[in-house]
Amino acid sequence: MKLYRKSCLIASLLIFAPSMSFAGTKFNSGDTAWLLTATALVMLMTPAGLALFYGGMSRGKNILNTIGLSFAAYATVSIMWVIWGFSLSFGKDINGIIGSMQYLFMSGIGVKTLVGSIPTFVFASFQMTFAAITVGLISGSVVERLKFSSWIVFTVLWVTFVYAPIAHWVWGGGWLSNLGALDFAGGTVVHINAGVAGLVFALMLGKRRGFRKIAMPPSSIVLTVLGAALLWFGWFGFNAGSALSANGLSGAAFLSTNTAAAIGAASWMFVDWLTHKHPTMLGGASGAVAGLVAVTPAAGYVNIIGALVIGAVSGVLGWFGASYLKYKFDYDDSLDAFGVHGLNGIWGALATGIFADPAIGSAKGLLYGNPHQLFVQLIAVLATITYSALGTFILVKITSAVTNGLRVSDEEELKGLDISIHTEKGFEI
Amino acid sequence: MKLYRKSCLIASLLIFAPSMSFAGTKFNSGDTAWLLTATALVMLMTPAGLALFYGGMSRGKNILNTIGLSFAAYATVSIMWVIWGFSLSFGKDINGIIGSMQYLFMSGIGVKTLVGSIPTFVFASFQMTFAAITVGLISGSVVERLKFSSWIVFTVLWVTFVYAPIAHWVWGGGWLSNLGALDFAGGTVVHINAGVAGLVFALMLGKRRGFRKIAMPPSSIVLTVLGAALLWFGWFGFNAGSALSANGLSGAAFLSTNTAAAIGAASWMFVDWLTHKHPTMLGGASGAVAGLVAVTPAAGYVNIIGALVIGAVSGVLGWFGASYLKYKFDYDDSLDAFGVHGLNGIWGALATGIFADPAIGSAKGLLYGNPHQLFVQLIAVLATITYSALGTFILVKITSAVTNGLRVSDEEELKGLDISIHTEKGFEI
Amino acid sequence: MKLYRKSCLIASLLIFAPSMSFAGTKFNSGDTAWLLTATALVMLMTPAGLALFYGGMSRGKNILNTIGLSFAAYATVSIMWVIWGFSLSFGKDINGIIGSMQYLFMSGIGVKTLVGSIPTFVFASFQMTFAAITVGLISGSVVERLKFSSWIVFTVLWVTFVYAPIAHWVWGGGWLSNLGALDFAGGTVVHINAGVAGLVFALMLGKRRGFRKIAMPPSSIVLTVLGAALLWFGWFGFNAGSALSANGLSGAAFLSTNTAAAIGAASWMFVDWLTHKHPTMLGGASGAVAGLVAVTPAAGYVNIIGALVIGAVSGVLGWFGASYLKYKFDYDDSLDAFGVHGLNGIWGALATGIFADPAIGSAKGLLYGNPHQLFVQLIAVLATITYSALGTFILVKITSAVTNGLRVSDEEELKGLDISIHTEKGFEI
Amino acid sequence: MKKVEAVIRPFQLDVVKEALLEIGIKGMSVSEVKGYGRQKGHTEIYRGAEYVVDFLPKIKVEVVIKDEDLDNVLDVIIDSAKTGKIGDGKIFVSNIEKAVRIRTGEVDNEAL
Amino acid sequence: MKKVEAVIRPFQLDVVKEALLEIGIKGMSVSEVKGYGRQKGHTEIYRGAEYVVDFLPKIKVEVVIKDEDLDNVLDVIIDSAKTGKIGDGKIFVSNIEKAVRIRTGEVDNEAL
Amino acid sequence: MKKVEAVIRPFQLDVVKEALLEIGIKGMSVSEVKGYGRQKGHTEIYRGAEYVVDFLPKIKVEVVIKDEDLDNVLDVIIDSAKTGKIGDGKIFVSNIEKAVRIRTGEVDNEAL
Ligand SMILES: Nc1ncnc2c1ncn2[C@@H]1O[C@H](COP(=O)(O)OP(=O)(O)O)[C@@H](O)[C@H]1O
Ligand SMILES: Nc1ncnc2c1ncn2[C@@H]1O[C@H](COP(=O)(O)OP(=O)(O)O)[C@@H](O)[C@H]1O
Ligand SMILES: Nc1ncnc2c1ncn2[C@@H]1O[C@H](COP(=O)(O)OP(=O)(O)O)[C@@H](O)[C@H]1O
Repeated sequence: MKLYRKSCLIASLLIFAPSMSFAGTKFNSGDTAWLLTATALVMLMTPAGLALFYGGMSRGKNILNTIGLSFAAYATVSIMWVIWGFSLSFGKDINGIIGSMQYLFMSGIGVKTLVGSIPTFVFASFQMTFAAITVGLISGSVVERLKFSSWIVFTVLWVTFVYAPIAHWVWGGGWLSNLGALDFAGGTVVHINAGVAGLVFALMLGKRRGFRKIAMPPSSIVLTVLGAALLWFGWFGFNAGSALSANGLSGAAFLSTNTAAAIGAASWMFVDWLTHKHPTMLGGASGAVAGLVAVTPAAGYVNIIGALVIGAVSGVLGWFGASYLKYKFDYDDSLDAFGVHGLNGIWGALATGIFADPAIGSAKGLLYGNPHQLFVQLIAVLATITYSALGTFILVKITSAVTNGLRVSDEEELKGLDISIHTEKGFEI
Repeated sequence: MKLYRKSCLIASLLIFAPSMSFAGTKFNSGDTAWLLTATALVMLMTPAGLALFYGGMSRGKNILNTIGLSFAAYATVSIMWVIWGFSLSFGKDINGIIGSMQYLFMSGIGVKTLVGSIPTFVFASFQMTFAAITVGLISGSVVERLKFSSWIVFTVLWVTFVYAPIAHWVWGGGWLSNLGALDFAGGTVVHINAGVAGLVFALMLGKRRGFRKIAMPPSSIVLTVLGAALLWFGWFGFNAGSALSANGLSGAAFLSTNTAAAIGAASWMFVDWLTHKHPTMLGGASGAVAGLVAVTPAAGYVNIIGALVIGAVSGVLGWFGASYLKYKFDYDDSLDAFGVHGLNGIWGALATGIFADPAIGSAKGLLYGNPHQLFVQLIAVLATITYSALGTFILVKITSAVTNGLRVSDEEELKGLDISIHTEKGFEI
Repeated sequence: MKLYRKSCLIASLLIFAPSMSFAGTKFNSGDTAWLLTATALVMLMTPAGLALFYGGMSRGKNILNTIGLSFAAYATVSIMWVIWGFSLSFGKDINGIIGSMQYLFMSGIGVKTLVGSIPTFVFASFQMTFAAITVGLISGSVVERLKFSSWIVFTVLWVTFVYAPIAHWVWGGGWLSNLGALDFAGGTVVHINAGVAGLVFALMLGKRRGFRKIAMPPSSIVLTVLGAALLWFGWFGFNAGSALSANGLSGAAFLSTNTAAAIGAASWMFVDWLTHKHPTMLGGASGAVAGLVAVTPAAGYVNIIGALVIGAVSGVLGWFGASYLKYKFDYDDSLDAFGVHGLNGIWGALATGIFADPAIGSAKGLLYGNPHQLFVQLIAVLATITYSALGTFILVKITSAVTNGLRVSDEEELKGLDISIHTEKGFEI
Repeated sequence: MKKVEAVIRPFQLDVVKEALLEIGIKGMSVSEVKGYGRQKGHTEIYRGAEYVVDFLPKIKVEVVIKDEDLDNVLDVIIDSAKTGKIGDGKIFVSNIEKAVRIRTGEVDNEAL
Repeated sequence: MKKVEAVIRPFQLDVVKEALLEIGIKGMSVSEVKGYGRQKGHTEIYRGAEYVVDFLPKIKVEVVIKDEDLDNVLDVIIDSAKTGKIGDGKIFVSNIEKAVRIRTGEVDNEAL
Repeated sequence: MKKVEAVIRPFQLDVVKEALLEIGIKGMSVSEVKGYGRQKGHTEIYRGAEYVVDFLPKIKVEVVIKDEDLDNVLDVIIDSAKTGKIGDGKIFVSNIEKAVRIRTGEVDNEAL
């Protein structure tokens, strides 16, 4: 919940937006250049980065379908965002709950409309990429058994009824804006939200046939590592772009992001090395993502030492979620959307309340004498978990009713979803 | 044909360029930052995006050669562009037909020379990437049987005698500049041109051995989807970069581009679902590209509703070209350069004349009371088709004479072009 | 050694940096936007571009480990850079030898601290990506037999004791700053340094089992070509970003970079064609990288003709290093870090002294009547070779002592490093 | 000695292997084959072009055994490989005249 | 029963399969093999290192048939697999002592 | 004629092939198999999930020879495939009743 600083900033910017124009003093071509770039970078994360990261982890017979879930999420959200999603999230606030429908089909927005120093069209595009990847992340919990039709229906419902409201509360001038929680680039709205939704969805969907009984070797760790590298690359747009300008704050967020990712990779591999005597590349890739997740809410608030600690813990936490917790409680969060994103989203949100350094952003965490901040962060985390879990539960029920069940048949699951759903193969080489 | 607005803009900018300098008021570092980025994005489209998109669709024994055609096209055009290509296209106009040789080897251009608000070196680089991908697209029609030497010779001839003149007429101050046709980022110069050239080339080259008789399974839909994602990513540079600045117009073009791609993907998959009861990922990837093609001429002119309609139609049209027309008329446009790019280039160019919204760009289409625009678009389309078809026909004849035939031997075709031409394999895993 | 122009520029900028602020006149959001982008581009080069370029060339049983060396290099350097690396390289100069520890953990740097027109955080991030890829390049010489622990230890030592000092001498205000050598983006610091270190390391490590006796087919030329395309893409950030601003000089560097890469690819393939009657795609990919290496020191100094000559020679030189020299002297520089980067780094550094055109950058080479420049370049080359070779020799010895030998066991080498080190497979499709 | 070749469903391999180990069979070689038979294949569709793939992935288990183990082995394979649906596969038995363990030079029953 | 193993060119598989189906053979198993013989391989070149690949891709068709079908099957395979150029492949015939259909337990000719 | 099937280590293939060529064997077919035996496999670990991969990559060399070449061929394979460590593999010999060269129709010893 980018509450305190950024969301307030955005909220106030939105209020004045219509009156600003290119002739005004606020438009900045450098900021716009960076945000255009950042949007492209975040876009790449879903149909390429996440698609490969997840696709490589799924079995060879399901790789294409797994990629397809990210791809379809991106396409679906892109369409609904310009129709009603953006308006629901960033339209004129209605009772602190939701945005108005004023921007339906982007109406009322022209090439001269601004948000801060950047055109509203750019801001809307940037925000769209966030909505898309959030849904994409959820797919990690449910791959290898979900019907494609269920996925599309779920995506539409979930972005409308879970993502858009939370985005509004936090970034669109809703009730959470005043709470004072810190979330630089989406630790709660994106990662806790997706992780919790994934867990709920996975529990409702049930385990894959043979989970923990048969070997489920990843189709390609090479592609997973490539996916992680692309995610890392795109995350610079995600976090440094969330400054909504090209300046020292973007620079700080950029460097924190890179630092946390690097030490997250190192710490996960290190735990691998300790526990299994072998450092795995899947661990390295996963740890980098864990670090990126954890630093997301913190990127523009913490200094380098904060980023190092946040990242170092994230690798251990992700390892714990994916290699221990899941087996301990025996749920099939297949590619660990909860284990990696959920847990580290929570950690990152709390850590922001601990490490926020007034020399970087304009907020103080526990270590700088403001224990209250940590408390606020906790509230934000709990609110997100609760709403996301409840909302997801209801929407999965509805989805199941609409698409006549959620799972492919046993035979289709056995054959693999690439052939049974798409009549295609991932590789024929 | 980026005629009316952009080409005029460019043309006039070029005229005054030499007198502008960094000391002047026009240079803008934000615009330059965005155009540097956009150029890199478009560059990525050819040796990575298109290479994988096409490579994944070709058979395992030809994947490397297919990638090689894109790669070689990019390298070859890069070289010839800085020697004579840029000058032919953007040198001082000679009778509305062609540019002068004044910029041979980029002579006369210095670090302070500008086009509009950006350095000429950046503008020249940006334009180069367009020339390169246009040739690359043609390769889709002729893969799996063309000699490598023929491809290189054809590339040099075609960029010189087909691409450069059309680019000059449209963007370099040539005769089409005054016609008033709209083409924001290259629907005619790039897509119609490439699609038509591909069709002509494919017809002259003949079908692949076994076309429609033996199974020709794609080597990797995974790589094709990755390629489509990279194309989508790069296309933001293509379309939003064509504003030649970082502002609200770039933002509008960016969002339209994304919207059309998304709904193109959805509509192609939807037609798949209707006709074959299965949504394919190849369809999704192809539909995204179809949407990107169709919105290319329109990106900076149409509003979101326009983009939605353009994209929705594009998926159906591409599906029709690739899954029906080709078989109906029994020609081997192997990877559907004509079916996807040709048809959607035409559709996009006409659609621009229908949907152009004066609230976005500065032009009015049919729906805004200007039926004349649609007529102008039609002229531009027909002119491009005619010149491209004729020119390609002649140049393929010449190529064949120079390289002693166009096709590899039957035995080489059977063995696969990777081994027979490159003595390499795509994968050994 | 970006000595004369850029390093002096940077050095002087650093001196005044602390006193500059956003309120000052120097900060430029366009330059910052471009440098943020450029940093992301260069970042992508190591865990994605280089990882795939090298990974595809290694055998199927070692592909993941080869990718892992680049990935681990990037992560490791990212961490140590923000702790002590940046300070060692760019801290206050101590006797022209090394930087002070003032920036330990980035202390003293805030969001308003600038280097020239860009925030110091951005500058530090940009420089970090250079350090990371330099180590990554070395891995090409030693893949398929090196212990993972040895690699990590070597990375830490080498960046600290070889890379950081040279970077300081050249770019951080050290003794080489006054020599007047030209190095726009790192021909000596990065490429000669990495190439020579790779050669020394390879000689000390010994050959792979079966070198020149058994077939060692690359796992995937497809991935190698994709890697080369990503390197090419990222190199625009590397070279055009090294202008530290978005302007005509960046544009010139951008175009030279692309030109040299293209003609490098063409010339290597052409030599292939001449000597083996077949143009290979591995040759094309390698030639592009050779051209990129050779133009790195020259990018912001030479005109297009210079870039063409530099690139054309680079392909021949790389071919010579990789296909002839290595076998002639029978050393196992496995993926030719020396053959491609070392040789072309040397060529590029000397060529800068020959072709530097005062109409592009502010320096004159031999062809513009300044033979002294070539001499200075030669000194810079020899100094780098000597220090790098000696330093690497000592550090490899230390590494070997610390990690109890450098090589995996024969059995592990035979089984492949993916399974023996990482307990993973690259592909299971 | 007899060579027993069983063409089975890929997903039954682990069960078959375990069952054979239990009765004391200590070695075997398996390979991927494509099988054609009564079981139907699937259709792949690429841009409207439909390919019927009628060869299905199967696993061939080859195990050379002592003559006296034959019945036991057959029973065990049938039991463990059976799902009762079309496509369970076949077992073929042939004669092996000689067997050698390369490492030691041991022959015939000693070599198994 | 007889086992007929035919090592053929990959591109002839479809023709051979159709020809066998026509004479009433309802099942077969095929696998990819690499063949060495009179037919020449190719050379792969990677940065100047040349690898002679002398094993060529071939397809092995294995079909177990009733004794009385043997001549017919041989004729059909020879006919359909032949191109007349070096590398067309070989057919080997061996004896099968027992066959079982796993699904039903049917044996010998019933199992084919 | 005899069919000699040797399951060997992948890295010994080149040596075995050369050795066979030297004694005048002019053709063979090889395929990739996964072998289970005394030799231990490895463990793969993915996010804490450990998979024991106990089938190891082996190469099966199949060569059909004249009866009189048998001893010679066996000796040569044993010699060239042996490393002395567990996992060197096995050789199995069976009878071939008929051989045909598809290209020419030559049969039996002529066909080899
Ligand atoms: N005559 C045969 N020779 C060799 N393999 C056969 C033969 N018939 C069937 N097979 C193999 O057995 C597999 C299963 O046969 P199929 O007819 O589909 O089912 P079922 O064994 O249940 O009758 C086939 O896919 C093929 O691999
Ligand atoms: N003695 C043999 N044993 C087993 N397979 C053989 C033998 N000789 C040849 N083959 C197989 O037959 C294939 C074709 O043989 P080759 O000598 O190239 O051509 P042709 O069959 O036309 O004489 C080889 O690639 C190999 O797979
Ligand atoms: N009874 C058998 N039938 C068929 N193949 C066998 C048999 N026993 C072993 N093999 C094959 O031989 C290989 C080597 O056997 P293994 O017991 O590991 O070592 P060794 O041959 O040195 O005793 C196995 O991996 C397997 O492929």
